[in-house]
Amino acid sequence: MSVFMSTVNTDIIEQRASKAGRKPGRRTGEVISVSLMSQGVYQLVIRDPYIARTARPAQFVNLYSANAAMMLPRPFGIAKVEGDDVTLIYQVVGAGTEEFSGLRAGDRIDVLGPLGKPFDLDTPANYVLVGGGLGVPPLLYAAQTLSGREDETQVTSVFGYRDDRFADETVKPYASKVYSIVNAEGNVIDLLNDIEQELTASDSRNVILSCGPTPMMKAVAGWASKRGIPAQFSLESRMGCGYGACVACVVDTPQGRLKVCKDGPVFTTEQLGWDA
Amino acid sequence: MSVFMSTVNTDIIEQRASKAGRKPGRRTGEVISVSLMSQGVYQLVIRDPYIARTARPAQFVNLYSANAAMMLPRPFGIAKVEGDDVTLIYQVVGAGTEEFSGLRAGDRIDVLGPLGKPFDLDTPANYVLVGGGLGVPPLLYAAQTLSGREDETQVTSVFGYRDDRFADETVKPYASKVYSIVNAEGNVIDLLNDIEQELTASDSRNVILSCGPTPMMKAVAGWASKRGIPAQFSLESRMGCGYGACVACVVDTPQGRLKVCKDGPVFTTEQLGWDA
Amino acid sequence: MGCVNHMKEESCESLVMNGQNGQTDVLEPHEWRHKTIVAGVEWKNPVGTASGTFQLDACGDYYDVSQLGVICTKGVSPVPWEGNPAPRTAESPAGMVNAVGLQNPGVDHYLVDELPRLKKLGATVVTNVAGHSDEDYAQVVEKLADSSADMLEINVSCPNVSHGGMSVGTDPKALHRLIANLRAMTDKPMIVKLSPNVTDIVEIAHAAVDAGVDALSLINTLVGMRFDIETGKPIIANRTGGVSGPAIFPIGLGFVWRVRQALPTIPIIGIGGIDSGEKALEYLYAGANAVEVGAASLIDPTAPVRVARELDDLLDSRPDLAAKLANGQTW
Amino acid sequence: MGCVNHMKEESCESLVMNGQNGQTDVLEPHEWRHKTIVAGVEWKNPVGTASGTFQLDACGDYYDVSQLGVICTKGVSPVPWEGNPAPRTAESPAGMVNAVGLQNPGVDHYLVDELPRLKKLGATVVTNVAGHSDEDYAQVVEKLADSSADMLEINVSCPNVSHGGMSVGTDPKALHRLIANLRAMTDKPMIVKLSPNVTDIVEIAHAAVDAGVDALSLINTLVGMRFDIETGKPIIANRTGGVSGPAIFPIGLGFVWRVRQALPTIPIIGIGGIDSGEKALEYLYAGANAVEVGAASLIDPTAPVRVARELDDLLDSRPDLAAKLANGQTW
Ligand SMILES: Cc1cc2nc3c(=O)[nH]c(=O)nc-3n(C[C@H](O)[C@H](O)[C@H](O)COP(=O)(O)OP(=O)(O)OC[C@H]3O[C@@H](n4cnc5c(N)ncnc54)[C@H](O)[C@@H]3O)c2cc1C
Ligand SMILES: Cc1cc2nc3c(=O)[nH]c(=O)nc-3n(C[C@H](O)[C@H](O)[C@H](O)COP(=O)(O)OP(=O)(O)OC[C@H]3O[C@@H](n4cnc5c(N)ncnc54)[C@H](O)[C@@H]3O)c2cc1C
Ligand SMILES: Cc1cc2nc3c(=O)[nH]c(=O)nc-3n(C[C@H](O)[C@H](O)[C@H](O)COP(=O)(O)O)c2cc1C
Ligand SMILES: Cc1cc2nc3c(=O)[nH]c(=O)nc-3n(C[C@H](O)[C@H](O)[C@H](O)COP(=O)(O)O)c2cc1C
Ligand code: FES
Ligand code: FES
Repeated sequence: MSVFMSTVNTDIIEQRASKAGRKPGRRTGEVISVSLMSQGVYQLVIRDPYIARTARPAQFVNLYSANAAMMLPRPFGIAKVEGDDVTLIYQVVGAGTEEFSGLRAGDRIDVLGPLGKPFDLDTPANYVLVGGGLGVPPLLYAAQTLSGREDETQVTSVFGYRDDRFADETVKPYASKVYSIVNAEGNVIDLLNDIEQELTASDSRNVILSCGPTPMMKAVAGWASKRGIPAQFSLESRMGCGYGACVACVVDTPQGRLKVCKDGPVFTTEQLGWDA
Repeated sequence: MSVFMSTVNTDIIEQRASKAGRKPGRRTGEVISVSLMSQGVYQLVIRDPYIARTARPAQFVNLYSANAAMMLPRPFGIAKVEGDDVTLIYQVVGAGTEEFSGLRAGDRIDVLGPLGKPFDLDTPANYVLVGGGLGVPPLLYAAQTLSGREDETQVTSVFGYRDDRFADETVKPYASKVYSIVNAEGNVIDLLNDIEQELTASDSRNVILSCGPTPMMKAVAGWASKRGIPAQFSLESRMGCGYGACVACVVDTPQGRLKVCKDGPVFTTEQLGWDA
Repeated sequence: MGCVNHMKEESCESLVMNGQNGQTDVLEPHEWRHKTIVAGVEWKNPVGTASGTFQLDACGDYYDVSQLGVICTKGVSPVPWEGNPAPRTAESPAGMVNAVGLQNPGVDHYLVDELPRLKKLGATVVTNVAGHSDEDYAQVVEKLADSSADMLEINVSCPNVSHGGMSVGTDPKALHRLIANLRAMTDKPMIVKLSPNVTDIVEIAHAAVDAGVDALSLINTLVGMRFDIETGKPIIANRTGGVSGPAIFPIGLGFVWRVRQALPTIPIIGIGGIDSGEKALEYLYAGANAVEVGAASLIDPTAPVRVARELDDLLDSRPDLAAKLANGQTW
Repeated sequence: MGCVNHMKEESCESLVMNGQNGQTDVLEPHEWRHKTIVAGVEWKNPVGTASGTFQLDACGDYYDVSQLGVICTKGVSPVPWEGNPAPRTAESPAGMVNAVGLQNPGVDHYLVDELPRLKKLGATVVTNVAGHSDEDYAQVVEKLADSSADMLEINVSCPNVSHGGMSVGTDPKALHRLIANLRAMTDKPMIVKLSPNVTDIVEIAHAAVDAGVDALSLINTLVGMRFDIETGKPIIANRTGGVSGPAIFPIGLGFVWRVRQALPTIPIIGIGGIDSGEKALEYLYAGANAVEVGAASLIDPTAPVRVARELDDLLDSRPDLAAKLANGQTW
């Protein structure tokens, strides 16, 4: 039986890892705040300087339950970074997310990350962020990142919600155009059709970044490929490790079964064969 | 998945149980305090009105880990009762006791009890409490209980410790004579021999109550039966349930294998066949 | 109750394993909405106790035994058995290892004591039958044939007794012979409780069904052990024991599902790691007609009643499944 | 790291299961004090990775692979295998169920890619061999015979592939034939990895040893599954999978102990639920000469190194056991 003595050890672990030329392993971070954003949707801020320094949009972190009987990681997209603090936004769907919703400032939580391959944001473009439900968090971080650019990059957000437009306010500071739709009104494809003129009228090249339920993303892929718009999708999958060790999280692609956690979570329309 | 909403539910559960004519089941109590008594020995005070009201000396309570991977009960003798508050004294020996030592006032902990058959304290007598190490807690509660008597009852404590005489101060208010010995000086049998004159000189009948390591208790049984002093022993055993459902906790006796948790933990010299 | 953290939380997540729920008042009278029928016997709800984790004198203090689908009692043998020496139990991650070794006061005592008392309290009783040999089982079943027990559960799977016991449950031929013999002795609904410590559960299940049992219950415990870190010796006096508790939950589900795939119509009682209505429901999905709660009762006396209440609620929104159960239909 | 509660504790208890330890710095260089010898091969410490839970491109980012006793790589097949469809995993209490189905890029790729890279990094490598048939295994072993792999581990126990795989590991005759054939093909130290899903592990172990293997590793995963509460369908696409993690720890110990009792001299690698030095030590007490860490690596990339460090410390105060290990002596 081993005893852990320090209150927050993220720093030490990260320093040693960087000295050894390795990634820092699982460590205990500090909870800065937990707040309700919308019915069943929480915003969790964790202090982890390494993630804050190195994370790129669409990368995710593993959170672990304090209950040793719930062993597997809970992966969440990074929604925002400020200083040493990392914001995650999640919906309560099961025992793990329910546990996390009961966290308070000062509590501790085990983390691993950042994990996965980020969006490719190299080209200056009008980035159209097409998100559905709890697919929006990585797009928020993409917006935050892109908004700091000096070039002609623009951000247009196109979010579909069940009812409450919980992320519109969050994305506003980072996006030049903010569109959203709730289920009762239609879906993101309806919205994309509405703004198609506007998107294609503009001089700048459009790039779609999308995250949400798979049927939505497939529809977006079809819509985009018909119009020759390059698109990147951030996928979800049930994970055993989240860092590439177990090959549990695969997605079927024309190139075979790829790991969502390591080959992704970001894949292009072509990689996924969703242009067919 | 079920959610528990109230902060401390001991009261509700107890009220319902008493209405239904049942014992209250496992419930969540509130931690009032945790304090270090001696190297590795802690005093834990829990608020549970039902235990406080009904517990008798040598009864014990089950504590449960907050970690669902550590399933089995951790049984502890009741050391003291004040108002609604129940004091337990325990040594850190493994993962469960280590977890409990990290509790703080206001934390919550699952409890069941009081459990087991108490000491028989019916006869007015000079009760000689012979304890070894972490066997003293139930004797402290016996002392507390007996000290309130109006009759000629007396309390003599005879405690053996490894080094620190951590419970002498606690028993003092309740005992007319307080003896103790540490390993380097000898053992409780040495002490009993020293005070034998005094014990047998007195007019009043002596009754030994003992709790501690089995070899110690067997020696005490031998010592007492040679002198015709009735003795009761509070035993320990690895438990599966602590309330009589699994038959895991047996002790071999001339009457067969008896449950320590329900037939005991208190047994007489004769029941145990330790007078042979 | 059963907060995952020792925290001052107003709302906190229930334990995945322990699953206590302060809201379910297991002591309030309850009108059961979803019964099941197992081999012709009506259970007022699909949840019973698992053998060896219920003793009337202990559990009866905490809840009304007539609230459960059935009370399955500790294995009874022809004569009193003293079981294994202590220690008999050790903890394991989300589980426990036990080697009680079927300590029990024998069938004669059972017939005059626990059984009539349980019946008087209104319980539907499944009597678990233990033996070291075919003759042992026969002697017990003979005495139970005219008793008030509602069902018999023949335990051919206890890993903690030295002769017979487990080997009968792992050898299809021996099992067929045993069951055919017992079947001829009584018309009482007869369940065989199977061991998971086998290569091919389907072969064993077929042997039992071919010999005429009315239902199967599975699983019993898996062989396991723990060592003392200081001494290097096994913790349990018997050295090995049986592993039970949440740890074995996915394993129990796998056994029930495989038997259900192979034997579409035999009633099955699912056992292993159940400590919540949701876990019970997974067994029903796997193909069980009912369940028994074991180790969870040991760490929370009212667990089986709580599981039954939670399952009753879950079945409200699953009318097809509830209807199948109520018809005693298997699928 | 790995506090049991989300609390503001200065000192808090490490997770029974996760067992992380912020104090063991797995990245500092370490002089190993307690080696072991398995079938003539020296391991610098008794801890390796378990097959299927190590990928160089993932785990190598977190620690120096030469620090471990061995690196046991994912099962390799004669040609690339695509494995099972997703979802491939589900959680269970203190455990997980997986049905990866041995997805791997094939032995040819392994020989030019992962194996030489691991050797270059200084790792002692155990190559886990998968197959659907005797021919499959033979093709892989033939290609590995002249490779730089230090040991071969023949996996006859994976429950997640449709042909061969598990059945070979549950049939002593088939196993004897397979191993005798492979044995003739190479002098490389050969381990057989056994399945716990059998009635009589000792019979299987004897068959493998009689056919000439140098060591046994056990256990592989136990068959299990989970259901989705909403849909009522199995969570894993393959429906059943293999259960691993702390939940199976006492079960793995029981298997190792029983085989050790029956076969006093065969080297044994203990596997199943190990996530701390203490759990590794229990396997050594049960009779193992070394251990492999599986699921624990998935939830904490540096787990195997941490386990090795903790075990190195524990062995300091157990000189007799340490001496036996260092002599490759079994008992
Ligand atoms: C790369 C990635 C990024 C994600 N980002 C977000 C995010 O930003 N916000 C958000 O709300 N959710 C996100 N999710 C989904 C989130 O991981 C799950 O909702 C969460 O793990 C559920 O945990 P639980 O214990 O509450 O549910 P349970 O159902 O109790 O979990 C049981 C097991 O299933 C797994 N699981 C359950 N649902 C999912 C799912 N949808 N995807 C993957 N695994 C699942 C859990 O991780 C756990 O191992 C993401 C998933 C992935 C793979
Ligand atoms: C009736 C009774 C009263 C007790 N009263 C006290 C007391 O007042 N003060 C005190 O310090 N200790 C007391 N003990 C012993 C105490 O229960 C154990 O020290 C404690 O359970 C150890 O838990 P752990 O998780 O720290 O140890 P671990 O070794 O990690 O526990 C693993 C398992 O073994 C069991 N176990 C370990 N040691 C013992 C033991 N000595 N007796 C019974 N089970 C054990 C645990 O309950 C648990 O199930 C009592 C035991 C019994 C049976
Ligand atoms: C302490 C204990 C005693 C048991 N005794 C018996 C028994 O007498 N007869 C029997 O058929 N099963 C016995 N079992 C097995 C249980 O009935 C059940 O099959 C097993 O524990 C798995 O269920 P669980 O995980 O809910 O405990 C016993 C189990 C435990 C834990
Ligand atoms: C995701 C996963 C993949 C596995 N793949 C293999 C494999 O390819 N070959 C093999 O012999 N065992 C495989 N195993 C079994 C492990 O090597 C190990 O025997 C088992 O998981 C028990 O150990 P654990 O409890 O430490 O995980 C796999 C296990 C897991 C969890
Ligand atoms: S989750 Fe393990 S490889 Fe992706
Ligand atoms: S511990 Fe279960 S009967 Fe005593």
